[in-house]
Amino acid sequence: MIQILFFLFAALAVGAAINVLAQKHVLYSSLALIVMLTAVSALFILLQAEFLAVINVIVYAGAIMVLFVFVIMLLNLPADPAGEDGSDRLRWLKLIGIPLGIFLLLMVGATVWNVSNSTNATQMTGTAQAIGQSLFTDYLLPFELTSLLILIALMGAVVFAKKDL
Amino acid sequence: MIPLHWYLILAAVLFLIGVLGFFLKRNIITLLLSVEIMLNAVNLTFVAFSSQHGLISGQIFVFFVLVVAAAEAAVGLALVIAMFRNRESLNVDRSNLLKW
Amino acid sequence: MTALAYTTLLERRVIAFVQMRPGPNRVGPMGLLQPLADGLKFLLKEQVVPTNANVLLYYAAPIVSLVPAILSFSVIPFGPDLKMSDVSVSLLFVFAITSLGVYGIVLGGWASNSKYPLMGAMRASAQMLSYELSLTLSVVGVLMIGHTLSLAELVTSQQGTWFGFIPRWNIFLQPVAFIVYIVSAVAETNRLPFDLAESEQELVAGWHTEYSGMKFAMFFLAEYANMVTVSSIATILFLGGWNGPSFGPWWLQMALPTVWFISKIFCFIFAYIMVRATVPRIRYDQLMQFGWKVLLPLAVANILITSLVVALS
Amino acid sequence: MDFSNWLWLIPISPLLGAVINGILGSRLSKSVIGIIGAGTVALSFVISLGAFLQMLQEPASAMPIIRNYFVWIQAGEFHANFGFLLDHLSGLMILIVTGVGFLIHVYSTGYMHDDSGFYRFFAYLNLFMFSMLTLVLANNYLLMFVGWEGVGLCSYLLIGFWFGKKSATDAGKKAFIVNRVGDFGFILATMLIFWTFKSVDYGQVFAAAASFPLEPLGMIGTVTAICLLMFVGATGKSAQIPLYVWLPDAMEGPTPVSALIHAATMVTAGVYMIARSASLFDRAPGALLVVACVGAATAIFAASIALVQTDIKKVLAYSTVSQLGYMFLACGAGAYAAGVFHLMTHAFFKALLFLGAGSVIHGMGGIQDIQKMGGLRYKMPWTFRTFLVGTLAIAGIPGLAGFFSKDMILAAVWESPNFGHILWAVGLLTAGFTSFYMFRLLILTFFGEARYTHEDVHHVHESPASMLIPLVILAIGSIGGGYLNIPGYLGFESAEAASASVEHLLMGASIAAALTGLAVAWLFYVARPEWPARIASGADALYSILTHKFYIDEVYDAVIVLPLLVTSREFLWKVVDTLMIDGTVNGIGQLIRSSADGLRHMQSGYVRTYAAWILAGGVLVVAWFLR
Repeated sequence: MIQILFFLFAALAVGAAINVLAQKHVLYSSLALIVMLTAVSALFILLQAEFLAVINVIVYAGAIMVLFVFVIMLLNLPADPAGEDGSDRLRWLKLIGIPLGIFLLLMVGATVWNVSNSTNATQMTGTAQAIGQSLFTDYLLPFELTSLLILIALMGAVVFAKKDL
Repeated sequence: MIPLHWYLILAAVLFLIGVLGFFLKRNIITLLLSVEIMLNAVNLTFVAFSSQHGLISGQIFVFFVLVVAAAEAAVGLALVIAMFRNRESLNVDRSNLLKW
Repeated sequence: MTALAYTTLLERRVIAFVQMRPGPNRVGPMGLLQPLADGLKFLLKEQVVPTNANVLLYYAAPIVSLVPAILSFSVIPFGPDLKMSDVSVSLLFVFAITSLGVYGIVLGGWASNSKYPLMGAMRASAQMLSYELSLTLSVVGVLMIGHTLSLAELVTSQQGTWFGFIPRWNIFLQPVAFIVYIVSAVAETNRLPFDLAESEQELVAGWHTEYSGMKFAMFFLAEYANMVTVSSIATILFLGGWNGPSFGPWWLQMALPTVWFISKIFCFIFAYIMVRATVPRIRYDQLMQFGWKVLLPLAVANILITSLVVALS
Repeated sequence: MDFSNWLWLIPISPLLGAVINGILGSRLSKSVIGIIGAGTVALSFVISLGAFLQMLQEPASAMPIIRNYFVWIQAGEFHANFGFLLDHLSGLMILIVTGVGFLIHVYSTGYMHDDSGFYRFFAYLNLFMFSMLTLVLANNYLLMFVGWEGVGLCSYLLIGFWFGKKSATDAGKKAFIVNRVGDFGFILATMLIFWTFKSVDYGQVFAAAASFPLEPLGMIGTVTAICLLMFVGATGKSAQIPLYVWLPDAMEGPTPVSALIHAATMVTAGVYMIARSASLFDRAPGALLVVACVGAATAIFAASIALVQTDIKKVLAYSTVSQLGYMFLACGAGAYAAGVFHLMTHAFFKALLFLGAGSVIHGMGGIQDIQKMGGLRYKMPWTFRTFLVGTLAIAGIPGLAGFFSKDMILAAVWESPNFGHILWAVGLLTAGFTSFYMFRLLILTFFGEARYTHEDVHHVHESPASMLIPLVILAIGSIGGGYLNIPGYLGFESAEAASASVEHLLMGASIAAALTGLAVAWLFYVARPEWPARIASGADALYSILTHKFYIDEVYDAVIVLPLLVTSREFLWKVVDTLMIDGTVNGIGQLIRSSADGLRHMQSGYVRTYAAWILAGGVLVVAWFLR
């Protein structure tokens, strides 16, 4: 049963991710990404990370992607014009980048193969309590720093997006 | 029980899709979306390892990745708006003035 | 679904009563068959698609809107044994699901390719994003008292009474949170006085201007479903869920919790309708200011005070 | 009310004043600033007085009163408390410091009234009071050092108070640097104390020192080394040979500062320190002898310079140096009580003299040259009267404070075992000199015809009451201070009393010296005004040596400053800095520039090119881990 669910959501995630690239219009890409996010969240649940799964949906799908869709609608973007290539100078990138990427994948695969598959006996579920406990004790400083990061990003976004300050 | 390998391979595939998207697409929003794909792939590995080793730290890290993603999306989209306002285009290859 | 349909009848009757006019009373006794007639009418309507609409998204939007609204019912406990599933993070699950509902509105508005829907959709998305913050934050105080994210456990944590007659409900511990929650919830469901996204005088009907027939009905149902959802969440968080006096023979004791729960929700719905009937709509900038400058700080202050009290006791 | 529980407030009260005046001063009115400045010191004085009187009634077993407030430093076996100690010595000192300090604060409200830096002045002055009281009340050497440094800082700030004037800032820097040399000695002494006695707390150190063997004359043991290093510190702070040079220059500061810091309190810190460490010095006769010799040399040396100075404050400054030498002479002779006694009387009459001089300068509109004064007796009657009292007191005329303390010092020196008679003769000569230059100053300033012109001075006037009242009070102190039985009260075991006849003989000698000085001054400047010039031309070489202060500043310049300067410029600057440091920095810059020139071609401006580099880097990193 779990295997079936895994393959279902894995296929959904990969398919949606490919769809993100395949779509001509960014709005469709964004929607495809939302599907992918939800699939990944479902995978989180399979991994006993319930809290994180829900948070992933709330933050990513509920906030970040809404922002994307919002901006796309705000700018009322047209679909990508076909055949408009940036410059021929960048063609070599495809020649180099794709092999590099595949090489990377192969190496990751090799690494994965090296990872010992010993299942850990201690079963752990990512409850809100466990995460909160760890976040507010061991990771308190990074946590506070992220709040600073968010603040800076907030101000930066306002500065960039405002027409004239 | 699903072996760890499967998750890792899935994450690698997703990551590769993100990388490809970043290299092959020209729309800056699609580029940002590709970055989100990559981040999610990484999140998946974190959670997979976290569940494998029974350590909560991996999930904490996903938390931080989420925060960074949110910040990145906010600033990135602000830049997109500014860029679109100035150039009427979201093609990243058109904005190449910042160079030697 | 039927209950949702009858909520519409209730709303129309109550508003009519407030406005001193009869309201729908022709179809069946006291107009009780009116929702059925409405449904029939929606089904039989012609399917209109605007000329330059994005057809795929145009059709998808009502579904995207309705599905999360219905889905969130799955974790709400209507009684001690009356729930579909209980996840340990069910409250967050509800929030996650309802936060997806905004896509329906946004896509609908955008896919119609028309200016009023687009404006309405933009307003709706901005408004829902803003108020979701204070909605979520207002709940945190309750969670700190209840020590759980599970809705069922939250309800059980509110059993019993103080001094024998005051029910042990969170509304008495978290009055500020309750007020913030109710106000944000009204805004979150795009109801008056916060229905800027579909304000008839400015935007015709907002994001569903171009919708008709069954697709319109789905939007409509989604809105009422959301109302019921936030009302039941409010009931669970602040009014003790299905808790209430229990008496009578065993079958009554079985049924009573659900009866209590439904009647509490009903109170909320009634309050919604009364608010709609009595309060005027506010301006858009006022709406945003109110959300960010009043509700959000209030919710944060509530969290601070609550955590202080919890930490000290 | 138990005053000893309020000891902490004595230093803290002026500190509060300093903080308030320093932070809010620019917004407060001058009267408020003055009230805060003087009021906080007055509070300290009241508490000091209460604590002092209460202490007198304590049985001897309860002495000293120690209050430890908190552990200040705890590192390994090193341990220092933040605590205060009240005994007869520090009780007397806090009375002097707060009492004289309060009077001078009151005086300053009048003197500094038209200065734009009014609040700054009071903030510094209060800070000084805090540091000085910490120094005096400290119960260990480290805390004393804190106060020691604090008074040095305030002295620097106040000398350079008029920082627009180059000579003032130079004088401030000079004082600071010269003091640094002395402080170095002090901190070395503190380290050595800790190293030897494993503590810096007075009680433990003195208890441990008592069990040390006496180090006979000529032997330099640990205790002698400690004492000598401490004395180096004292020479810096209390302006003894060879580190006295900063004090005359310090007269660039406002006159109340000269009175408070550079006459009455701070410069006596060295004397206090030696008196405080009496148990150590008693173990090291060699160190005592050095102290006595340096003190005597300084006394005669500075007095001789003072003979020919024409600046009113410079005369008083050299006089101070000379009197400090006296105090060290007393300490060196083992008569700590006499030294502290003289410290107290000196605080009265020297503060009085300085404030009187300030009053004169104030009235003359800033002129300090006594050759341009004269005849001020009628214009400034109260200043004249109090100044006269001060002069009589410092000159050692019988019946006034200075006579008693000086006489006691000379008697003690006579009795001291090593070179006692020679040192006594030097002291006596100094007393004669002192009498001479002080009466010269008095006569030139207040008697005779007015030598100033009306272009120079528009309106010679008496000073306001806020300046005169402190003068009067100090004058009373200068008269009455000598009748207090300070030495008996301090309870140092004094040297075995000389026979009454010898004592009377010595007393007669010192009276004779004082009167001789008076007579010569009268002869030179009243009866035969042409004689000074004739003598000056007759003994030309001697005179010019004296007017140039023995060329000490020039010698220091040539021996210490110039070599330093040349080394810095020729070696440190041109070789080390320009060639080595600059070369390294520029070279790195050049390297980065040229490498950046090559690398900048990576910056194509295309986002995806950058991404490609990132990807390549990622692949490399993964490859490294997979190796």
